[in-house]
Amino acid sequence: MSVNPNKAVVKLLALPITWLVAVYFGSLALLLITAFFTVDSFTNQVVHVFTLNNFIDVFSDSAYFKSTLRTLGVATSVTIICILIALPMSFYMARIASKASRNILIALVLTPLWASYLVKVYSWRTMFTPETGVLASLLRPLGIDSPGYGLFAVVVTLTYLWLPYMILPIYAGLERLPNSLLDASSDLGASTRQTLKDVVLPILKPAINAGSIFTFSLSLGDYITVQIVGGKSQMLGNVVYQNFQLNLPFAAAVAMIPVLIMVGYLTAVRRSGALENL
Amino acid sequence: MSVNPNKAVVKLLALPITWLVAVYFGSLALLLITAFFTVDSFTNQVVHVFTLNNFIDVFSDSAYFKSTLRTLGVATSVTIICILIALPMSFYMARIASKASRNILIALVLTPLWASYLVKVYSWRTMFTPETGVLASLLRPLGIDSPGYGLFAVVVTLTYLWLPYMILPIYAGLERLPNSLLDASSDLGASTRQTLKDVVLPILKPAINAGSIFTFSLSLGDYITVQIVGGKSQMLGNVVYQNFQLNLPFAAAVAMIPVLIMVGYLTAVRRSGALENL
Amino acid sequence: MPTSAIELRGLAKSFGDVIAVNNIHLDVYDGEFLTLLGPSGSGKTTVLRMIAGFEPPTGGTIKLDGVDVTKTPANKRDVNTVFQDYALFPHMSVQENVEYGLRVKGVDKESRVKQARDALEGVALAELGSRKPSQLSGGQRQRVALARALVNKPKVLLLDEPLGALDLKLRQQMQSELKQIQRDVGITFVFVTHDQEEALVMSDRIAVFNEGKIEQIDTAANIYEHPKTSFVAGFVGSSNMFSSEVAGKLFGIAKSFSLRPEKISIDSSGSAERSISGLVSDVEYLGPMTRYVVDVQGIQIIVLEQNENDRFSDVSSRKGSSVKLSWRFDSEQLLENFSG
Amino acid sequence: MPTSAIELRGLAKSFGDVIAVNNIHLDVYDGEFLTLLGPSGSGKTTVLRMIAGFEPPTGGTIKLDGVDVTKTPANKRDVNTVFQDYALFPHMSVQENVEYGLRVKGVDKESRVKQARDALEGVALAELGSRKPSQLSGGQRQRVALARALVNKPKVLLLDEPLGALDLKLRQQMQSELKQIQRDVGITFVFVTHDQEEALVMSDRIAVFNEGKIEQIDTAANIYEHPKTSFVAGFVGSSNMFSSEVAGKLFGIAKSFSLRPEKISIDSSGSAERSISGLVSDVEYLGPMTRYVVDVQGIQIIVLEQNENDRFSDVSSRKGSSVKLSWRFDSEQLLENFSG
Repeated sequence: MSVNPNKAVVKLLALPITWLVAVYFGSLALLLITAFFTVDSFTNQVVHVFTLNNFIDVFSDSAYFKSTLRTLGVATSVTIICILIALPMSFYMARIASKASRNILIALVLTPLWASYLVKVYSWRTMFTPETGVLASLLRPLGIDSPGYGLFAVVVTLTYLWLPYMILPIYAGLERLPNSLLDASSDLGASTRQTLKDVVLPILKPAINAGSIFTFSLSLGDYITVQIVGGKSQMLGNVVYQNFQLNLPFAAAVAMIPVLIMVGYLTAVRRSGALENL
Repeated sequence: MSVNPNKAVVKLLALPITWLVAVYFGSLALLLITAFFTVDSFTNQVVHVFTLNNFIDVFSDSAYFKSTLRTLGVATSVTIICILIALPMSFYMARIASKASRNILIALVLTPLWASYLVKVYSWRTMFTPETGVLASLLRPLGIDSPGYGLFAVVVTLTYLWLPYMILPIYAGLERLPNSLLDASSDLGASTRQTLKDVVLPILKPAINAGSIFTFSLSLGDYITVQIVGGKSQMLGNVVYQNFQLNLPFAAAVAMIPVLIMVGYLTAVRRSGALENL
Repeated sequence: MPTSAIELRGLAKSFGDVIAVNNIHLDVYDGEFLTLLGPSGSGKTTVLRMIAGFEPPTGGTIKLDGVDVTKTPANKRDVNTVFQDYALFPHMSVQENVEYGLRVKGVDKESRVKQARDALEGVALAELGSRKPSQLSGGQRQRVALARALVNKPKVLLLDEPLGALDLKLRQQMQSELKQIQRDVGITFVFVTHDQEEALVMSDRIAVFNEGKIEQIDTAANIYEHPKTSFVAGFVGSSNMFSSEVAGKLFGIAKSFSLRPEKISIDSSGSAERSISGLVSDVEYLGPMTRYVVDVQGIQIIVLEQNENDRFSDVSSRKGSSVKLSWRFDSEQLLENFSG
Repeated sequence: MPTSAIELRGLAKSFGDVIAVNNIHLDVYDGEFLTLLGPSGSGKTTVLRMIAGFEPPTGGTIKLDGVDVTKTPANKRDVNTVFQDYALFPHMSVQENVEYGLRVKGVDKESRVKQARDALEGVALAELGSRKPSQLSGGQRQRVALARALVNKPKVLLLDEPLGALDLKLRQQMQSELKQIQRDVGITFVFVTHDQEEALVMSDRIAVFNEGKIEQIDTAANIYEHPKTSFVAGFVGSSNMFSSEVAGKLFGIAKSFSLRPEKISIDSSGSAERSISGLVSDVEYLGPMTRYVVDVQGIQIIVLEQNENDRFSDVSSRKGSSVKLSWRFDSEQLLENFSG
């Protein structure tokens, strides 16, 4: 069938291929084009004249440069922390837990997915409230100040939000890992730690990459969590948000930054076979 | 190793297990508890007295009931449309496209993930603008009115946003489908359409379930898309949003609705083996 | 002249620059058990897949029962296939798997349930119809795959190394069962394997494949007793092969030939047409037989001898001793094409 | 009395209610090639995995070189394993796979590169060190797995059906290679297989497993020639088995015995100690041998005869004819335990 795609297959594909080309990328192309337009400062209307000014503004103003770095830093931290938590947790679920408790653990990991995004973020706002929050009350007896609102709170909250999207692919990858590879490593004299480092981690790389695509992209676009628990911190999403009504072309140019970064990154990840695992 | 978890493994698991129990579910538990409190109408402070009033309010007011139905309807529609588009698209990518064009297609599917959430929603707002939007201009020559802002626009926009989260697991499932099963079905006299219906679809069920968990949960929590392209429509997320500052316990009770629905749904999905595929 | 169930004429298949099948002409007779035998990569499976309709040929024609089906899709050809990995549908029960071919042909529920039950009875699995394939052993899956194909009463049954995944004992048992089923149903079988013992036991005729071509096609006994090329002599069973130089040096004859190890007698008292002496350099006990390596003027000759009595202690003591090897002229099989 | 590389005393393993290994006592001698032979589920692989340290026994002790290692984890035991699926690390090159055991032991870079190269040379794969396992053929992977185990110079090498996934010709070639390597390195080999032909060719001694117990342990020749139970006689090679009733009816002796098909002569002119007549009901041509089924008063007796000459036309004409079967008394092997 893979050799002789017949008419039925082609007909079936007409709708999605149209969607893919016309809408899916059309929408992104529209954005790219808008970024090259400008806004009439009196009428506040978009003027359809080609200009590179938006990009020049973005890259020349150090505030935007810092926002970009901050956003990438947050997305990277969230992804790394998710990996660090998801790896042993998935390992426990897939390889150590009994079949019965495994199913319960999976259900537990998935349950918070259904709670409203806002509710979860506000829960964390409550945790991080300076002076009166849960964290402050817990840390005061230890003589430590609560970190309060800020980038730390943003990273913790986003990690909480996107963790299941990292656990699921890694768990699936671990389930498919042949037992004999673990036996072989142990047979050759490797300790558990060495086996995890030399055998399990490298084989899970595609699954980790797949999970990273999810957590990184979800963190990158966020501007609400940072508003609620980020204190005065700003991320690229906020810059886009603030400029949308006033200067759409400039907002579009800001929004293009992560796309450009990611096209490069994805090309690298794709080579490592991330997509076979998710 | 699965037989003899030793101390190194247990040590490695200490951090994530703590996270899982104390924080991951603690946060959800906090929410559940809050839903049973009330608010002093004068001081606007949460009063720590047990009451079922919030739940009674939620379930007795038909406006909230309608919101719940509307939210579930939107999330279900988005999930179903994502499945209908992702299935043939993934099939083309995994089984028909050449290796080179396959890699390009995957990169294209992933690229929009990196564009800011807001930018993508605003692109769609532009599309749906009544009278002057792209859609209106395209449909006018055909004598059709643009649907404008509303639930239809919400479903289209959310489908666009979450489609990659459905494509990736289905694509992975299709890549693992043995060619011999397709050959066998054809050998037994089945047409391409019959093979897709009787063999491919049932085998992809766990992958489709996994993708549905992603698209359903992401649609369920949304309240921004509906604000931007939804016109006057309201979803549960908006109700939660509006009540957060004024009446936290009530917002928590509203937020619990999808969790309760989902715990039931997940139990069903889990049995079908969704998690082995993602 | 028997009628042909399948006629292949100039059949060819290339994958890019690689020629997998090179101009094959082959007639498969009605009701026969034909084996396509060859090492992996010799093109035998590709020929089978082209007959089934899974691969379009890059050249030549395929006729089924006299009708050209070269461009007919797989689902319209009156052949069925038993796959190497069985290819049972994992989400269907055994009964549903067997019913599937009838279902897509529109056979009504009652009739197809009955036919599928009969087919499962034919492979002695009547009571396992409600199981899923994953709950079956390898041998049981193999039988379900067979029942699923046979229930459609195809003109020709194609079998792609169907016993490759089974244990030795089970494989031997399935060999007799398959042969028996073929006799009972009278359907033409085209069987692909790389196992020459299996081919010898089961086949009416064997086509030996090498590098995309048929090297020799004949009855099992003729292929074994009268190999035409050194490839066939070496691939089907083991052989002592003498190039014309070696034969000239040892026996004074300028012809290349092969000689089966079991045709050689050791220290035979009877009359022999050809004999030569050598030194036993190795003795290997194989159970029913013993395998000797005899050094004759620097050439290693392999000899197989049946262990008719408990002679293990005798035979191992032969190592290092000088022996006389002898055989009949008609055991020497002249080779048309000697290589290696 | 040779010294023991491995001593198993009262070794037992249960999975839940299922007893996989039942009170095994076994000494593996220094430098020998011992095969654990049995059908799947007979406990042979579980014994191997307990020796390797992958499964903790539920009873009994394991000594390696005189030291009790029952509670020692796998990575501290001086044994290495060749796995059935090879278990090569897919993300490492062939060279890195072979180096891995040395690397975790802290051998310095230069020395381990050299040792790994030598090991790869020993299995004739020196030039493929930079490939990934997925780029190798089945036989090559098998050799890499062997090199990866042997480079650590273990006290004992454990092999878990390492040839099961290979083609027949390749399997036969690897059998000789493995045997040769074992002789060269002088390491004790414990080899698990369900293939009795493989076991007969390769082993110094064979332990035949059945239902978690060792049914018989002896040299390959003794196992084949003198099976003690009907299970061993039936599993190792094929046998004609006579219960004491049948033997009484046919030969007037009240003892159960087994008789190998190749020990029986057909229409032999020489003197014989036991003879009986029957009717040839089936003739099967196997290449080097012919297999007859002879009906003797309702009992089917299998006879194997070497095809010493091109007698195929002769032998097939024997079908339906009356023949005299004869054998020597010492070919009759009394059975201690007759079942089925």
